[in-house]
Amino acid sequence: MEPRVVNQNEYVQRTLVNKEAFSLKKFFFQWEWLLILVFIVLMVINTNISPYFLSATGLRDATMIFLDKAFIVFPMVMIMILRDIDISVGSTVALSAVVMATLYNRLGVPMEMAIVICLMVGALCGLINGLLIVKFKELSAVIVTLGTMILYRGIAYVILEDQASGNFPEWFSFFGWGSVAGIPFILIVFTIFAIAFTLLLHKTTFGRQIYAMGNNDTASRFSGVQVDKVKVIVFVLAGLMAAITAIFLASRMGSTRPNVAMMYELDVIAMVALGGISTAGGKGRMIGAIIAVFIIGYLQYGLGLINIPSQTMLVIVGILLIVSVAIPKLNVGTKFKKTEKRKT
Amino acid sequence: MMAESALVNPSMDEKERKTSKLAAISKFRELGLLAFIILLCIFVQTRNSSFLTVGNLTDLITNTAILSILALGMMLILITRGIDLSIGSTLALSGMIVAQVVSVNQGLPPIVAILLGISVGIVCGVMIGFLVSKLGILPIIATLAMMNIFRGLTFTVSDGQWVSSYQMPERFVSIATSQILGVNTLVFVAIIIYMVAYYFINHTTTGRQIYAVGSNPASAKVSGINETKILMIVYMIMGGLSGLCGVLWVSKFASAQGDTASGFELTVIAACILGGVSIAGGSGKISGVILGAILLGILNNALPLMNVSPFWQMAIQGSIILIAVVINTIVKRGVDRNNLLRRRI
Amino acid sequence: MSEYVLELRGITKKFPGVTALDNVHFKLKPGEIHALMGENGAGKSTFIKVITGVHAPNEGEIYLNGQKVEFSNPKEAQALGIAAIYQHVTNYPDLSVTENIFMGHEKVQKGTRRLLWKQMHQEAKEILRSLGSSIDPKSEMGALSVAQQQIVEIAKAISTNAKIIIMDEPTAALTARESEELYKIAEELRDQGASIIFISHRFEDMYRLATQVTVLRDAKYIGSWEINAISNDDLIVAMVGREITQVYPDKKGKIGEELLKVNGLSKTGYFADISFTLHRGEILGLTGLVGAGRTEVCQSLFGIMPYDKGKIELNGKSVSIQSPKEAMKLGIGYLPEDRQLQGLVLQWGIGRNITLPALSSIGKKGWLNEKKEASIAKELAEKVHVKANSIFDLVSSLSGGNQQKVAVAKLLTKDLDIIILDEPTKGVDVGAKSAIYEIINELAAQGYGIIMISSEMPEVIGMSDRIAVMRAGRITKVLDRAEVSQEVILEAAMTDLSKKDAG
Amino acid sequence: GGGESTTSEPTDTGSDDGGTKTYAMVFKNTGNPYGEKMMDGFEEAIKEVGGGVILRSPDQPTAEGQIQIIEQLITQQVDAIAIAGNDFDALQPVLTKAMNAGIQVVSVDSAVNANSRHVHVNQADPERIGRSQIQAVAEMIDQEGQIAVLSATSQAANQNLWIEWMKKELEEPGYENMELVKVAYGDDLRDKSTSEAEALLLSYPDLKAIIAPTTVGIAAAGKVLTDKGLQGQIALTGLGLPSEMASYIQNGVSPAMFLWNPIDVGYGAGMAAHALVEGEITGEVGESFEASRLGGKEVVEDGDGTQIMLGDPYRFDAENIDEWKEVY
Ligand SMILES: Nc1ncnc2c1ncn2[C@@H]1O[C@H](COP(=O)(O)OP(=O)(O)OP(=O)(O)O)[C@@H](O)[C@H]1O
Ligand SMILES: Nc1ncnc2c1ncn2[C@@H]1O[C@H](COP(=O)(O)OP(=O)(O)OP(=O)(O)O)[C@@H](O)[C@H]1O
Ligand SMILES: [Mg+2]
Ligand SMILES: [Mg+2]
Repeated sequence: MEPRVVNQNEYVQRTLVNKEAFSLKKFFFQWEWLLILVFIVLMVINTNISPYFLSATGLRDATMIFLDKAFIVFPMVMIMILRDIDISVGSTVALSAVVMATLYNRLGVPMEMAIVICLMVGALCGLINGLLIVKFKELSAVIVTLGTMILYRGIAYVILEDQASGNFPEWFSFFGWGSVAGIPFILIVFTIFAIAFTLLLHKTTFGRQIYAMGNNDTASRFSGVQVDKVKVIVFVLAGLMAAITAIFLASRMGSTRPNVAMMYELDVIAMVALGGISTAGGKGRMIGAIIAVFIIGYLQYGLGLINIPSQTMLVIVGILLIVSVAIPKLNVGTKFKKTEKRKT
Repeated sequence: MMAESALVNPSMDEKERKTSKLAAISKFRELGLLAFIILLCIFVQTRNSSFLTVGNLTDLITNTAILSILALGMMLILITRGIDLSIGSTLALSGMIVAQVVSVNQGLPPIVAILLGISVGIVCGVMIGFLVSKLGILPIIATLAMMNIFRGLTFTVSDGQWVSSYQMPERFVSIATSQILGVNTLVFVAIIIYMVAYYFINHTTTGRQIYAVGSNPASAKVSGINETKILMIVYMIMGGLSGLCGVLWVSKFASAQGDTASGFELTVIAACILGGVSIAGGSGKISGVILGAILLGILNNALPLMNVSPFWQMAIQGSIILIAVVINTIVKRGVDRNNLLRRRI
Repeated sequence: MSEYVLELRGITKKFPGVTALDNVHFKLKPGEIHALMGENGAGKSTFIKVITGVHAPNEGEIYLNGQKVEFSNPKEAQALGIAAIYQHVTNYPDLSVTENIFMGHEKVQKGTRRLLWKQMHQEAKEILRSLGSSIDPKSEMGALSVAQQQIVEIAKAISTNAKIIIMDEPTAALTARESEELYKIAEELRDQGASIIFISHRFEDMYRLATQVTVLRDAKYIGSWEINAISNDDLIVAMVGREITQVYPDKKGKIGEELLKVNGLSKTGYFADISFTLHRGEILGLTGLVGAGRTEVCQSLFGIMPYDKGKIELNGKSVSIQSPKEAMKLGIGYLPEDRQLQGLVLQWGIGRNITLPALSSIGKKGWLNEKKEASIAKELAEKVHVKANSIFDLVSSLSGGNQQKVAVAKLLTKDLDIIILDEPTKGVDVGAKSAIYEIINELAAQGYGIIMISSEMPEVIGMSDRIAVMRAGRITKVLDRAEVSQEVILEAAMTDLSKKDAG
Repeated sequence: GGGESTTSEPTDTGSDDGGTKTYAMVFKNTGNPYGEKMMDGFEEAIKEVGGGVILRSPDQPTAEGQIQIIEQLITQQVDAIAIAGNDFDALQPVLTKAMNAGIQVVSVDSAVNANSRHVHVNQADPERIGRSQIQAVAEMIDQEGQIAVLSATSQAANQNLWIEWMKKELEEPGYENMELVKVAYGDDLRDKSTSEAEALLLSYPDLKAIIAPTTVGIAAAGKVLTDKGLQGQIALTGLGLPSEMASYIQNGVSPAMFLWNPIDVGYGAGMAAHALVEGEITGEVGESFEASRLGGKEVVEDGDGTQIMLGDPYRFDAENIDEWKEVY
C-alpha cells in the first residue's frame, strides 16, 4: 500500500505528533495572565486608597451592581469571535423588561409567566436579528442591529410611552437583592452561566464551529458547518441573555422604563475587547472576558469609593481599554500576540 | 481572445450597447433609495400640506447640513473598512472649547473660531489615526475608547458649565443664521465641502487611494500605496469635519453643553448605511450619502409634522431604516438576477 | 552599460521564523524570457517581491543596467520600469478596470494634480484592445471573470511601459488555449524589447516561452541554464532534489456499479441540462475552459449553490441536496477550488482542519472528544502524507501542496461515496502533484466515485476513466479513455451547443 | 467650582459617634449647570453647619448610574444623601437599603417616591408653577389664541404634573379664548427640541405662544423664534436658566419666564439633611426647622409622603435678567 510517489527509497513515511507539547513559555505568555495581573494590581491599589473597599459588604454589593450587563458578555464573546457585533442588546433589555412589566401590571399575567414571556421576547429579538443577518448577508450585523436597536427601543416606547412600570411582587426583588448563604444570587447565576458558556465555547462541537466560522466562514460552509444555523443560535443566545439582564435590572430597580440599559452595548463590547477577544474574529477566550468584567466592575467601584468624578471615570476606562489592546501590538507584547493566535 | 473571445458572439456589440444602458441605470444603486424618498415625501405631504413649503424645506435642509457633513467623513472611514464612534464626543469637545474661547474673546473673528474648532477636531482625529494606523488597533475599539475619553474631557474642560447664548458674541452666533449668496451658511458650508470632497474623491490620487486601501489592502501595499498615510488622512478629515461641525452646532443652537451630540455617531452611521456605503469597505458614493442624510433629515422633520405620537417616532424610524436597507438589497438582488437571466447558456 | 538589465547578487530575505531566500543570484538579459522554477514555497514569489520593492532584502544587492539600486517601496521600482503580475490576484474588486490598470501610476494634470480620467479610459481601452480584449474599461473589476481579471493585470503591467515584466504563475487560472494567447502577448512584449521573468509550475509554459531557466529550492539558488542545455529529468531533480519516476500512476481499482446519476440539472445563468453518470471506482474528468461552469455544477451537487431544475439519483434513489451538510450525509464530498478561501482555516492547526467536517461524529452529544479527535487527525494526515512535525502545526505554515493534502484529508473523515475534486493540483509543484495523483488513485481503488475538475489537459487525460467536457454551461461531450486526445477535447470545449434564443 | 470633586476630605470611618458628619448629594447627570449650582448651594449649607461633602452624578441621566453611586455611598457610610432622582420608583430598593443603614435620605428638585425618602425638598409648588405659566402667557397674548407646550420627556414626573396644573388653570374662567393645541416632546435634546419647535410653528400657523417648562426646550424654542424673527408675534415662556435665556429675554422673544434659584434649592436640601441628621426633624408632618438664611421651614404633606416647600417660582424678565444671567 506504500504510494509510489517517488523513488521508494527516497520516500520517508512521516509520523506526526498528536499530543500538544506543553510549553511553559506559551503557558505563561497568555493574555489572561496579564488580565489577572491587572486585576490583582487593581485590587491592591483599591484596598490602599479606600478604607471601605474591602469592607464586609462592599465587594459583595459592588458585584451585585455591575454583574447585570455582564450576562450579555457571554454571547457577545461568541458574536465577536464570529466577526459580528450586536449593538441592539441594550434595546433588547429594555423591550423585554417593558413587556414583562406591562404583562404583569396591566394585563394581570402572573409574574412567573411574565418572566417566561420576557425570556421569549428576548430570544425573539435575537432571532429576528439572526434571521435578518443570515437572510440578507449583504447587510452585515452592524447594519441590521443598528436598525433593530432603534426599532426595539421604539417598540418599548410604544408600549409604555414614557411611564415606568413597577409594583412587582415581593419575591421578585430577590433576583436583584437576594443572597444565598451570603453570596449574592446574581453572582451565583452569573457563575453558573460563566461555566456553561465556557464549556459551550471551548468543549463542544458548537463552540469549535464558532471559531471555525470566525476564522473562515466560507471554508466552514464548505466543511458542512451549518453556518446560518450557528449564527442564528448565537444571536438568539444574545437576546436571551439580554432578557436575563432585563430581569435582574428590573428586580434591582423595582420597576422599569423604556429607557433602561442605554448604551449597555458599548459597555459590553468594551468588556469583551478588554478580555482579549478581537473584533477581527476567530480569537480569544471566554475566561478573558469574564476577568475583564471584574476588572472594569471593580475599577469603577474603587474609583467611586474615592468619589472620582464620573467624567474622569470615563477617561480612565477609555485609557484602560486603549492600553490593554495596544500592549499586544507593541514590541514588548509580541510574545503575547503570538501565543494568542493559536488559542481557541 | 482568451476566455471572452469564446463567449463573444457576432451580435454582441449591438446587444452590449442596449444592456449597458440598463446596466448604467442599475449602477445607480441609490435608485431604490431615491424612489423611497419620493414616496415618503408624497405620503407626508398628504398628511400635512405644509411639508413641501419653502420655509419647511429650508428648515429641513439647514437641520440636515451638519448630519450630511459628518456622514461624508464617515463614508471615507467606512470605505477604508473602519468606523468612528467618537465623532459625537469630538464634536462636543471642539464645540465646548470654541465656545469658551469666544466667550472670553468676544472680538474673535468667526473664521478664527471655525479654524480653531477644526484644529481641535484634527488633533482628535490624529490621535485616533495614530491608534488605528500605527498601532493597528481595530477602529471600533480605538474609537469606542476615544469616545469615552473625549466626552470625559469635554465635561472636564467645561467644568460642568454650559456656555450660553448671551456669552457668545453676535458675530459667532450668526455663523449659523447668516446667509452667503442667498443660502444659509450651514447649507453653504455643506455644499462647499461636498464639492471639494467630490473633487478630492474622484479626481485626486489620494482620493482614489482611499478606495484602493478599502477595496483590497494587500494589493494596495504592492501598488506602493502608503496605507498608514491614507488611514491617517481619513481619520484626520473625519476629526476636522467633526471639529467644524462642533462650531456650527454650537453656533446654530447658541449653547454649548457637555452632552452635546451624544449618540449622534449612530445617526451618522445610519445615514451612510442608508446611502449604500458598505461596512466591508471599498465602496460608497457621495450621492448615496447625501440621500441617506436627507432621508434621516426628512424623518426628523416629518414625524413631528404628521402629528405622530412621540412614543411611536422611534419605532417608526427604526422600521424605516430597516425597510429601506432591506428594499435596497432586494432591488440589488433583482438587478443581479436579471443579469443572470440575460446570460447565454 | 552592463550586459544584464537586471542582476541580483546574494539576496537573502528572512521572515520571522523562515528564511525565504538564502543567498540567491539572478541575471536577466535584455529581450529575454527567463523562467523561474521551483517547488511550492521555494521562494519564487518572495524573490519577485524583492525585485519589485515590496520586500526589502536583508542582504544582497540589486543592479539595474549595471547600476546599483535600492527600493524602499514598490513605487520606486515601478518608476524604474519594473512591473509585476502577482501570483495571487491583487486587484481592487470595487474599482473600475481603468483604475485597476493605472493604480499607482495615474495620469495627472501637471500642476493641479487632477486625475485625467478621459485619457486613462482611452488608454486603457487601447491597451485592452491591443490584447485582443473588449472589456469595458469603466466596468467594475469584481464583475469580471478570473480570466478577464488576468488580462487586466497584464494590461496593468503594459501600461507602465515597463522594461522588465514579471509574471508570477499567470497561467495557473488559464486553460491551454488561453495560455496560448498569453504566450503570444509575452512574445510580442519581448519583441518590443522588454525582458520577462516567468514563473510557472507547468513545464509546457517554460518550454514554449523561455530561453533561460533559473531554479530555486528551499530558498536557495540551485542554478541557471539555457533551456536547451538541461534535460527535463535533470530539471526536475534540480527542483525537487530527487527523481520522480512516473507522474501518472497506473489504475488499480475496478469500476463498479452506478453511484450517481444526474439528469437535466440546470441553474439560471450558470449551467443548463447537465446529465452524466458516475460509477464506483471511477474517475470522471470534468474539463473545459475557465468559466464553463464546472465549479458551479459541482457546487450544486454539494449543496452550496442550489440548482433550479433537474434530478439527482444516488444509488438509484432520487435525492434533493440543499446544503453541504446534507450532501455529506448522502455521501458526497467536495474539495474546493480555492483552498485558502474555501478549503482551510489557515490560522488553525492541521488536526483541527481535518476534523472540522466530522466533529459531530467524533464527539458525543455535541461534546468534543479531543483525544479521539487528535488520533483521527493524526491517522488521516499520515494517510495523505502531510509533511509536518505535528498535527498542531499551523496550516498557514505549510507549502501549497501540503495544504492541499490537508484539504484532501478532510474528505476522508466522513463515510463518503463520491468525492468531487475541483482543480486538485492547481498551483501545486511536481512533487506534490504526483503525491496527490497517487492519493486520488488510491481512493478510486477503495471504491470511491471521483469527479475531478481540471483545466490541465495532460492531467485529465492521464487520470480519468471518462472525460466530460463543458462549454458555456453545458456538457458537450462525454469521452471514454480510449477515444481521448487533446484535439478531441479542445474541439468539444469549443463547440457551441446553446440555443440561439437562450436567456 | 469643580462640580463633583470632594471638597472636604471625606471623614474617617463611623461618623455615628458625633464626629464630623458626611453629607452626599447625587444629581441627575454630570455637566448640567443647573445641577452644579444646586450642588454649590448644598455645599454652602454643609460648610455653614460643619461637615464633609461628597458631590456625585452619573455621566448619563439614568437611574442605573445613580444606583451604582448610592451603593458606593452606603459603603462609605455617609450620614445623609440628597438626591435629584432620575426615576420616581426605580431608586426605591437602593434608597430603602440606605435608610436601613441609618442614612437620612432627602430628595430634592425631582422627587423619588414617598417610600424611598424621609422628606422631599420641593423647589416650588407644582400647582403654582403650572398656574403661573398660564397666567403669564395669558397676559402676554391678551387671553386669546392657540398655545402649545414643548416639554422634555415626562419621566421625571414633575413635567407632567406641571402640565396637568396648566390644563386645570385653563379650565378657569377668563381663558375661554385660549386653546392648548399640542404637547410636544423634545427629549431635552437641542436638535430634537428645535425640530419640534419648528414643526409647531408650521403645523399651527395661528399659534400665539409656546410654554416650555424645561431648560433645554425653552432655549431651543427661543433660538428658533429669534432666527425666524417672530419676537412679538409668538410669545415664549416656561422654565429656563437665566444664563441660557438672557439673550431671548433681552430681544423680546420671551417677555418673561420662571425658575427658582437652584442655589437656594441645594442650600435648602443641605439644611434639611442636616436637620434630619441632627434629629431636629424626622420627616413627619408638622415638624419645623431653621434653614438659616432661608428662614424657618415646615414639613408639610405631599401625597403619601412629606415635603418642605421652598417658595414660589421666581419671575425673570427684561428688568432683572441682567443681574441673574451671571449667577446661574
Ligand atoms: N510575508 C511573509 N511572512 C512570513 N513568511 C512568508 C511571507 N511570505 C512568504 N513567506 C514564506 O516564505 C517561503 C517562500 O514563499 P514564496 O511565496 O516565495 O514561495 P513560492 O516559491 O512562490 O511558492 P508557490 O509556488 O507555492 O507560489 C514560504 O515558506 C512562505 O511561507
Ligand atoms: N455565460 C457567462 N457569462 C458571464 N459570466 C459567466 C458565464 N458563465 C460563467 N460565468 C462566470 O465566470 C466566472 C468564472 O467561472 P468559474 O471559474 O467558476 O468556472 P469554471 O468552469 O468552474 O472554471 P474553473 O474550472 O477555472 O473553476 C464565474 O464567476 C461565473 O459566474
Ligand atoms: Mg508563489
Ligand atoms: Mg471553477
